[in-house]
Amino acid sequence: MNGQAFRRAGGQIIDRTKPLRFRFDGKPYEGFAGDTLASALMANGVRLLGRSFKYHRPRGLMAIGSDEPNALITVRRDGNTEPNTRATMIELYDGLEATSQNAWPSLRFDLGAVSNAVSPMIPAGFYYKTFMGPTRHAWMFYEALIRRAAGLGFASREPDASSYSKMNAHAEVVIVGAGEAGLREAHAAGQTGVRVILIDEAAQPGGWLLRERDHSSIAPLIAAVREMPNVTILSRTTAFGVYDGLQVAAVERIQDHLPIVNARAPRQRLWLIRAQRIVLAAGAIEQPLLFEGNDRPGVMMAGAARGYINQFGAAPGSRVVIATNNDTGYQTAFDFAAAGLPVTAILDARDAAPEPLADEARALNIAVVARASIQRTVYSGALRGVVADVAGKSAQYDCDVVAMSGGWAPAVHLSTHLGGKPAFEETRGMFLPAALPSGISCVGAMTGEGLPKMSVAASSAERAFVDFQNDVTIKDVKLAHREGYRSVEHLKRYTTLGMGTDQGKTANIAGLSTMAALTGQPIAATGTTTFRPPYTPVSIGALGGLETGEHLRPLRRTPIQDWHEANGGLMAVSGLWKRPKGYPKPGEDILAAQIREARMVREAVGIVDVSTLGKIEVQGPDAAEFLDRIYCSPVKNLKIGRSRYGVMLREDGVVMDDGTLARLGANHYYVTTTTAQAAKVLAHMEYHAQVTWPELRVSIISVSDQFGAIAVAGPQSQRLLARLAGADAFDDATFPYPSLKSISFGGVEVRVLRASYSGERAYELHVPAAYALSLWEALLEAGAKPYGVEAMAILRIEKGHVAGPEIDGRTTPADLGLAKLVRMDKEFIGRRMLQRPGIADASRPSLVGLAPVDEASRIRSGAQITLTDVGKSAPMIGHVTSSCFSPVKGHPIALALISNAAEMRDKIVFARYPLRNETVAVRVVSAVFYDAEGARLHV
Amino acid sequence: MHILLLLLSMTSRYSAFRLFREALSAQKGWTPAWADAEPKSGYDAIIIGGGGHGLATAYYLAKLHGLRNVAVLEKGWIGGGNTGRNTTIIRSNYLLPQNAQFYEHCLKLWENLSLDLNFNVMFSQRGVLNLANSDAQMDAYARRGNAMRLSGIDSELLERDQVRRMVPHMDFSERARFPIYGGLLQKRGGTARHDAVAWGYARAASAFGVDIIQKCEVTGFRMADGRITGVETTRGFIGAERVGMAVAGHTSQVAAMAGLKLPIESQVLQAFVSEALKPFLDTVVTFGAGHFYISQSDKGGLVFGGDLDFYNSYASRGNMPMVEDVASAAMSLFPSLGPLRLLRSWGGIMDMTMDGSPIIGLTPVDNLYLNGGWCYGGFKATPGSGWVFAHTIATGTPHPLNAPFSLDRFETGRLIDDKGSGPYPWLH
Amino acid sequence: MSDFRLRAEACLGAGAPPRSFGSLVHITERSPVFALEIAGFGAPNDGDVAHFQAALGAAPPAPGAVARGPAAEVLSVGPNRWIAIADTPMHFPPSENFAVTDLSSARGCFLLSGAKASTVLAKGTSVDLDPTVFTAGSVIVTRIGHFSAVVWRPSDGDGFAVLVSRSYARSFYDWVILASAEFG
Amino acid sequence: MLIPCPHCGARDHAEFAYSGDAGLSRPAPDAADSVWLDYVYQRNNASGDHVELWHHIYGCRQYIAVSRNLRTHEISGAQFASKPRAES
Ligand SMILES: Cc1cc2nc3c(=O)[nH]c(=O)nc-3n(C[C@H](O)[C@H](O)[C@H](O)COP(=O)(O)OP(=O)(O)OC[C@H]3O[C@@H](n4cnc5c(N)ncnc54)[C@H](O)[C@@H]3O)c2cc1C
Ligand SMILES: NC(=O)c1ccc[n+]([C@@H]2O[C@H](COP(=O)([O-])OP(=O)(O)OC[C@H]3O[C@@H](n4cnc5c(N)ncnc54)[C@H](O)[C@@H]3O)[C@@H](O)[C@H]2O)c1
Ligand SMILES: Cc1cc2nc3c(=O)[nH]c(=O)nc-3n(C[C@H](O)[C@H](O)[C@H](O)COP(=O)(O)O)c2cc1C
Ligand SMILES: [Zn+2]
Repeated sequence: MNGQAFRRAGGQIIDRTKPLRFRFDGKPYEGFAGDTLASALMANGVRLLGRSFKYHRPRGLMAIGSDEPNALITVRRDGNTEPNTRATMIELYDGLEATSQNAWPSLRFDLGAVSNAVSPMIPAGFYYKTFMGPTRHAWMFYEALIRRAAGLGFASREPDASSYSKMNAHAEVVIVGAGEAGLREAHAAGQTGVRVILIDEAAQPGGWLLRERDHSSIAPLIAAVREMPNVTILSRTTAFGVYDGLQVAAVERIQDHLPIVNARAPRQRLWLIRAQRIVLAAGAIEQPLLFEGNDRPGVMMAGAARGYINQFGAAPGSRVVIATNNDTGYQTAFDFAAAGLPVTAILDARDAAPEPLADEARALNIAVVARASIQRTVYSGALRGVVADVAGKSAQYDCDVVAMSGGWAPAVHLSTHLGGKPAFEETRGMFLPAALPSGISCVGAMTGEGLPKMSVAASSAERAFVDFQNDVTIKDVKLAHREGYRSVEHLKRYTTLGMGTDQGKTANIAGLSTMAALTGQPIAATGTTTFRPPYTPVSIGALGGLETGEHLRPLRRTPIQDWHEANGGLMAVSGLWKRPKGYPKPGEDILAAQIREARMVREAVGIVDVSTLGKIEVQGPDAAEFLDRIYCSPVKNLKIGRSRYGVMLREDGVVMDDGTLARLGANHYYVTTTTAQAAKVLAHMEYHAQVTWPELRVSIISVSDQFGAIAVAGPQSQRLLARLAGADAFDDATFPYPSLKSISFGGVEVRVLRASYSGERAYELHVPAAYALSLWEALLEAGAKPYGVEAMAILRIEKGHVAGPEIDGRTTPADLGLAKLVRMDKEFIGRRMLQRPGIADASRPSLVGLAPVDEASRIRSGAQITLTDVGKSAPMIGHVTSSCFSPVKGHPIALALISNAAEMRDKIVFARYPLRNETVAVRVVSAVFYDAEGARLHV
Repeated sequence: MHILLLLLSMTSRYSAFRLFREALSAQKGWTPAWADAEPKSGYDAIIIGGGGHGLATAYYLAKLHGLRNVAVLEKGWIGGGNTGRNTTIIRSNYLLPQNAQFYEHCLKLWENLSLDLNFNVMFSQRGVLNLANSDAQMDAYARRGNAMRLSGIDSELLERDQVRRMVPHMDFSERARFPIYGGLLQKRGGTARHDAVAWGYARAASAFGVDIIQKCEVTGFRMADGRITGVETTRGFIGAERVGMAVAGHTSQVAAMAGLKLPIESQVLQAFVSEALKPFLDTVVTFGAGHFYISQSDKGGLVFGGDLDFYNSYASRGNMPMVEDVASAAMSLFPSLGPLRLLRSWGGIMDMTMDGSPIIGLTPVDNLYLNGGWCYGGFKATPGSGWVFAHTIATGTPHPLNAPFSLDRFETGRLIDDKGSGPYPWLH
Repeated sequence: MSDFRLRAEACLGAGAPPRSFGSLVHITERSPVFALEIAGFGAPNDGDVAHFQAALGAAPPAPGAVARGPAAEVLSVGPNRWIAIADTPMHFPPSENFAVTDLSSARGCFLLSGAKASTVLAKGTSVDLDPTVFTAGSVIVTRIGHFSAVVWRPSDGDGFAVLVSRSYARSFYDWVILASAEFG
Repeated sequence: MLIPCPHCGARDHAEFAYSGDAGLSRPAPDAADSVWLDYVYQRNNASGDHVELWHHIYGCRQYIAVSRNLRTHEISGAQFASKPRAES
């Protein structure tokens, strides 16, 4: 321990009875409870905290709050690494580990600082002017170097171990900022009895007043607000954005300050607060003065210096020069004096020093010098003094701290998030909130109240820093001006002014004022750049909340899912579901399994879980009429008890989905959709029922979750089912293909569809989901074996049934060989757009089958079809949509969409897969590979 | 003579040598990158919109078609539209041949752009990796990758392990809701510095004599006999022989001034940038299943985004639900992102068309040309878009590369729907 | 074989027992639960109301309200749409003006109670759950995280009843556990 | 944004699916090509007040016609898209 040499008396926030140990760059230090990392380092006399972005200039503390541009630190904790954290916002806890950034090999001796030496060669935007040659690949070389030099801290690649949470909250009044102004608002609103939420990013309420030597005056107000049960105070919570509908988004740092982290509790919490009224009381941000070397460690904001002394008893140095252009600098001088720290002089830029403040200063033996502004700092390893211009003459003052105040800029940020721009008020010299949306108001320092008039001194010091973090100097602003980047937005982007982690909180005003002076435009016309959320950077973890990792999306489960998982189903993602690809036996791979399973269906019987199908009940006097308009295929003539295949289009004539329609009663239909389109089809039907034809009396209810569905397919399906529910029920005479019948299985009514996807005799059992697993087990017990979605795909490809890869959002019924289903003599969704010339064009790709010329060759989905097998590039006439090895054919087969399909029939073309260097000669054949007559349905 | 030319070019050209020379004179010898022009009474061609597309169009009109009496009218500051707010991904990995051919032409222009413009647009061919999270997606990417290869465009289909070697810090654990199956990689894809594109084209166009006029909003068209005679602007009437519109998110508005109604809706898309970090990710990654994509800028910020906000807007800003969605996808793909911080978020106005592809070509008004409907993907098109649009304006007929992107394709049914989402622009 | 009986499974099967997080959050599945959705083709007339009342023991509740009959709770879930919930099967005789759909298998019903139950839900829904706003007699159909849910306050006891679609039930349960983890 | 659903009350827009211009009405089957083209593809897309459909997919599943300003996002009204249907 090297003692806290710069700890002084006072410090209203720290608890000297509670020393805390911490490390900075590996070196141990001690601070007190209540300290921030910044104040503790200051108390320990550590002045060098970081290196700047571009020139690697040594930097120290500049501010005391979230506006800090320089002191960016990496904190490591419990295996987590948090780079770019402002030392001013890190509350000290025992064992804190912090390291500096952007310096190598060490903060004190940083090789990167050579960029400072060559800085004349690398002004703003230099990279736009070079690194272009000699060849066009040159940039890739230079870029690698530049990227290594750029960036601030290192990001860990280890998974974040913390958890994050989210809270939706509601309050009649939300107040941002718990300074005096916000507290008063909270108190007033609280008295009306409504719910009030008061947000402040600091550890405790009080705001600016806490920086005063004596802040006891605010204590009663704080206590009164705390006592109000209807007022919630959120401390350590940054309101980072205002969004539509009077929503305040904020992030609460729940555990970052705690010595021991509760792993179960969230580290941070995202608050989404809905208000009837938002009051912004965000205060003001002190601005720097412009002089050569104003970025040196030891040069800091006058207001911040007060805070370190008064709140933490930490001395920024041992001898201070105050440089100010407003009255607030004097308070800083008094605080230094009160702490026993000598004040060399107050350099006041104004023509006359203010009375009685100046008198008060002189009484304390402080020299007050009017018409004085710093020209440059004297720095060698540490700050030694300043050279000032005093009424035209040069004078030197010794010091190791410069406390500067360039005035206070209201923190207008949140007032502009909904699109307003702040207005420049000439008389006060500041940008103030303007054009506020209804429901939002501003109070306190944010409106300029209590702030001194602001006057930005233009500076001729070329190497005065405007943006400390991004190393933008007056010279850069001048260069931007010279080169025509004069709009503030161009200035920002060309020089990177205000684009750092502090978003120019202490830079933008000086930058735009300098540009205004150069162009001769008034500041009002120059304007600000756009303020955007977040107000201060917010962790991505907090924004992501609970919905990460496995919770990114819900996982939908069929009622039979547990069984698949427990019985060897190889599960694969399918949209929001996971479905069994197949059930490989020990030693069997999935390819073998799917072929075995497909054979089983063709030869005997198999069962597959198709619960993921969408299912919709359409009821009402106009149900038939409604569905007739929804499907392009015929609906109205469907008899009660019968079912049929149906196709529906989007209004642009493209196929949207296909499925089964069954008529349960005169006014009652049961329809299925594909798994992938279920939600879309439901919304589509609701749209047309509610918006297009509200006069139709129809009700549309999703029963996707009400019914589990099991397809029982294969020549032995009838026999199998008869065993469970009696042979009579499955008599072809009373239960023909295709139809729907309600049949009791084990005491439960099951909707049985005689429909077939495989081409074999098949039944789909739609059973109330609670009973689906039990029915599945009964089927197994009766001798059935399961098959998965891969076998299902084989079966449908052999039959030439289209599915997702063919119904890809571009294909029309004709493209898919479904033209004969379309009833142009009725009105339906999509009819009119089918009649466009481009839709009728024969060159549109349409469905065909492909068989390999050499039967051993595999045809892959995603292969492109060409007429030739030579040449790296070749015109494509279509592509393979689906493919498999066909057990019935004994060779690979595929479905494809190709141009001029009719002409191409029986021709040999090439399925090319250059991604794997494969070319397969294939013959264009019918898309139906198996049982074109449909005889198997009745076997 | 030659030496004189060389010396002349040395004075205005950008180079390392020049930077060095300027260092000796305190950078005082630089001149404006482009001349801030006052409007003349008339031009041979006026381009509305000083984004990348408008500026590129002017540049190619001057350079390739000898049309130099040209003005670009920009209502704000050049590059301040979507050019200035996009996530800068450049690729030509499209599925449909019309798109692939057009975007490949663009990509080829990108590869020479810095040298052509003598302005470093920092085109970085760091690769674009599209992750696949299911077998079906692998097949879809195979289809795309094969089509690309057969069109002479580079692409590679990666297996899970290959993806893992490229970007090991993505979530390859059991916890992943959407496991990574593999991906489609286009190595020649990458990113470029968006602002530099606007500035570089402006400077190069200006050097040819093109007038770049900022703070000049077009408020109407003056027409006679079904032809445009000029435009009304906030800086007065300006005559024009022909007019090209390249106003992205405001396409419907400007076209409406000429009586046109378009198959476009303007939606908001947000984008995000993190605090600057040392190198973390050296390629562009897109994560379709999570609706998320990410890259790292040269400054060190992670630049990322996701879906549209899904509502029409002209406000250039979005709302929290999409911020949360994007962040949760970010965390899910890169579980180490949690402690890293979002620095800034913003929005842009997307001119979403009814088939997700742009419209570049003729309009029902004789000498009025349309370039718009770029959706969220027009930055990568910038050079090629300007190139074909210049051709179309100069010759009065579309180039074969942009002929398919005609306005009348909606009427004829010859749509270019790469995503297959149909006439619901917010779904593209 | 044909004399077998099918067995009903709760939504979560056997895999998800009731859970408690300290004394702050409790979650259990209510099972069995029976649900009917009743959709009117228009606003119900007097006869319809009587029919409804006779079938369920309660008149159709107004938007956002819960009506309680002797056996069933009737929840308003949309304009002229209601879901009736009961512990035993219900019978709604056919009617010209109503479409009736059995959803007993379609929904999982969870009971969430404890001092932090409302906090847990507020992590997912943006609806104001303050008891003065979301009163005992009200029901909402809302979004909780990625889930669509019907939420109401059961008449007996504290907390919330939540209906979610069956296929999402396990994920929802997992989400509640995740959201409750900090409490126990 | 808060959308005042006539059935459910004010809800965050994240509960809804945006569903396009509410001003469209489906033409008669035999209407002119241009009318159909207009319906399926062309949009006013005016900047300013806009009436648009939002489908309350996480709520009552009704399509709501919402009046919203596209510059300010301010919402000035909402009603069921199926106006004839009365609330009980
Ligand atoms: C968040 C976001 C992310 C994106 N990501 C990508 C990406 O990764 N890759 C990609 O390729 N594309 C991306 N894009 C899309 C891309 O940015 C645009 O398609 C492209 O920049 C459009 O360029 P432009 O020149 O046509 O339009 P803009 O750059 O928008 O230029 C149009 C100009 O027209 C001006 N203007 C408008 N109206 C008038 C008028 N009446 N008079 C005068 N001037 C007018 C505007 O002020 C504007 O400057 C993204 C877009 C956004 C918003
Ligand atoms: N130098 C000065 O003279 C000076 C500066 C500021 C305030 N004041 C005076 O102090 C008194 C109180 O002023 P005030 O209450 O208006 O300001 P304040 O500075 O006291 O309080 C503002 C508070 O807002 C908080 N805050 C700001 N942005 C926030 C955000 N996005 N999220 C969460 N919290 C945020 C800050 O942490 C701070 O506590 C006034 O009399 C004022 O004139 C004086
Ligand atoms: C690729 C890219 C990188 C960006 N990086 C930064 C950055 O490092 N810092 C920053 O403040 N903004 C960054 N921005 C955002 C811009 O500041 C700005 O928000 C964006 O250009 C939109 O403009 P507007 O916010 O002024 O409307 C970046 C933008 C883009 C497109
Ligand atoms: Zn609703």
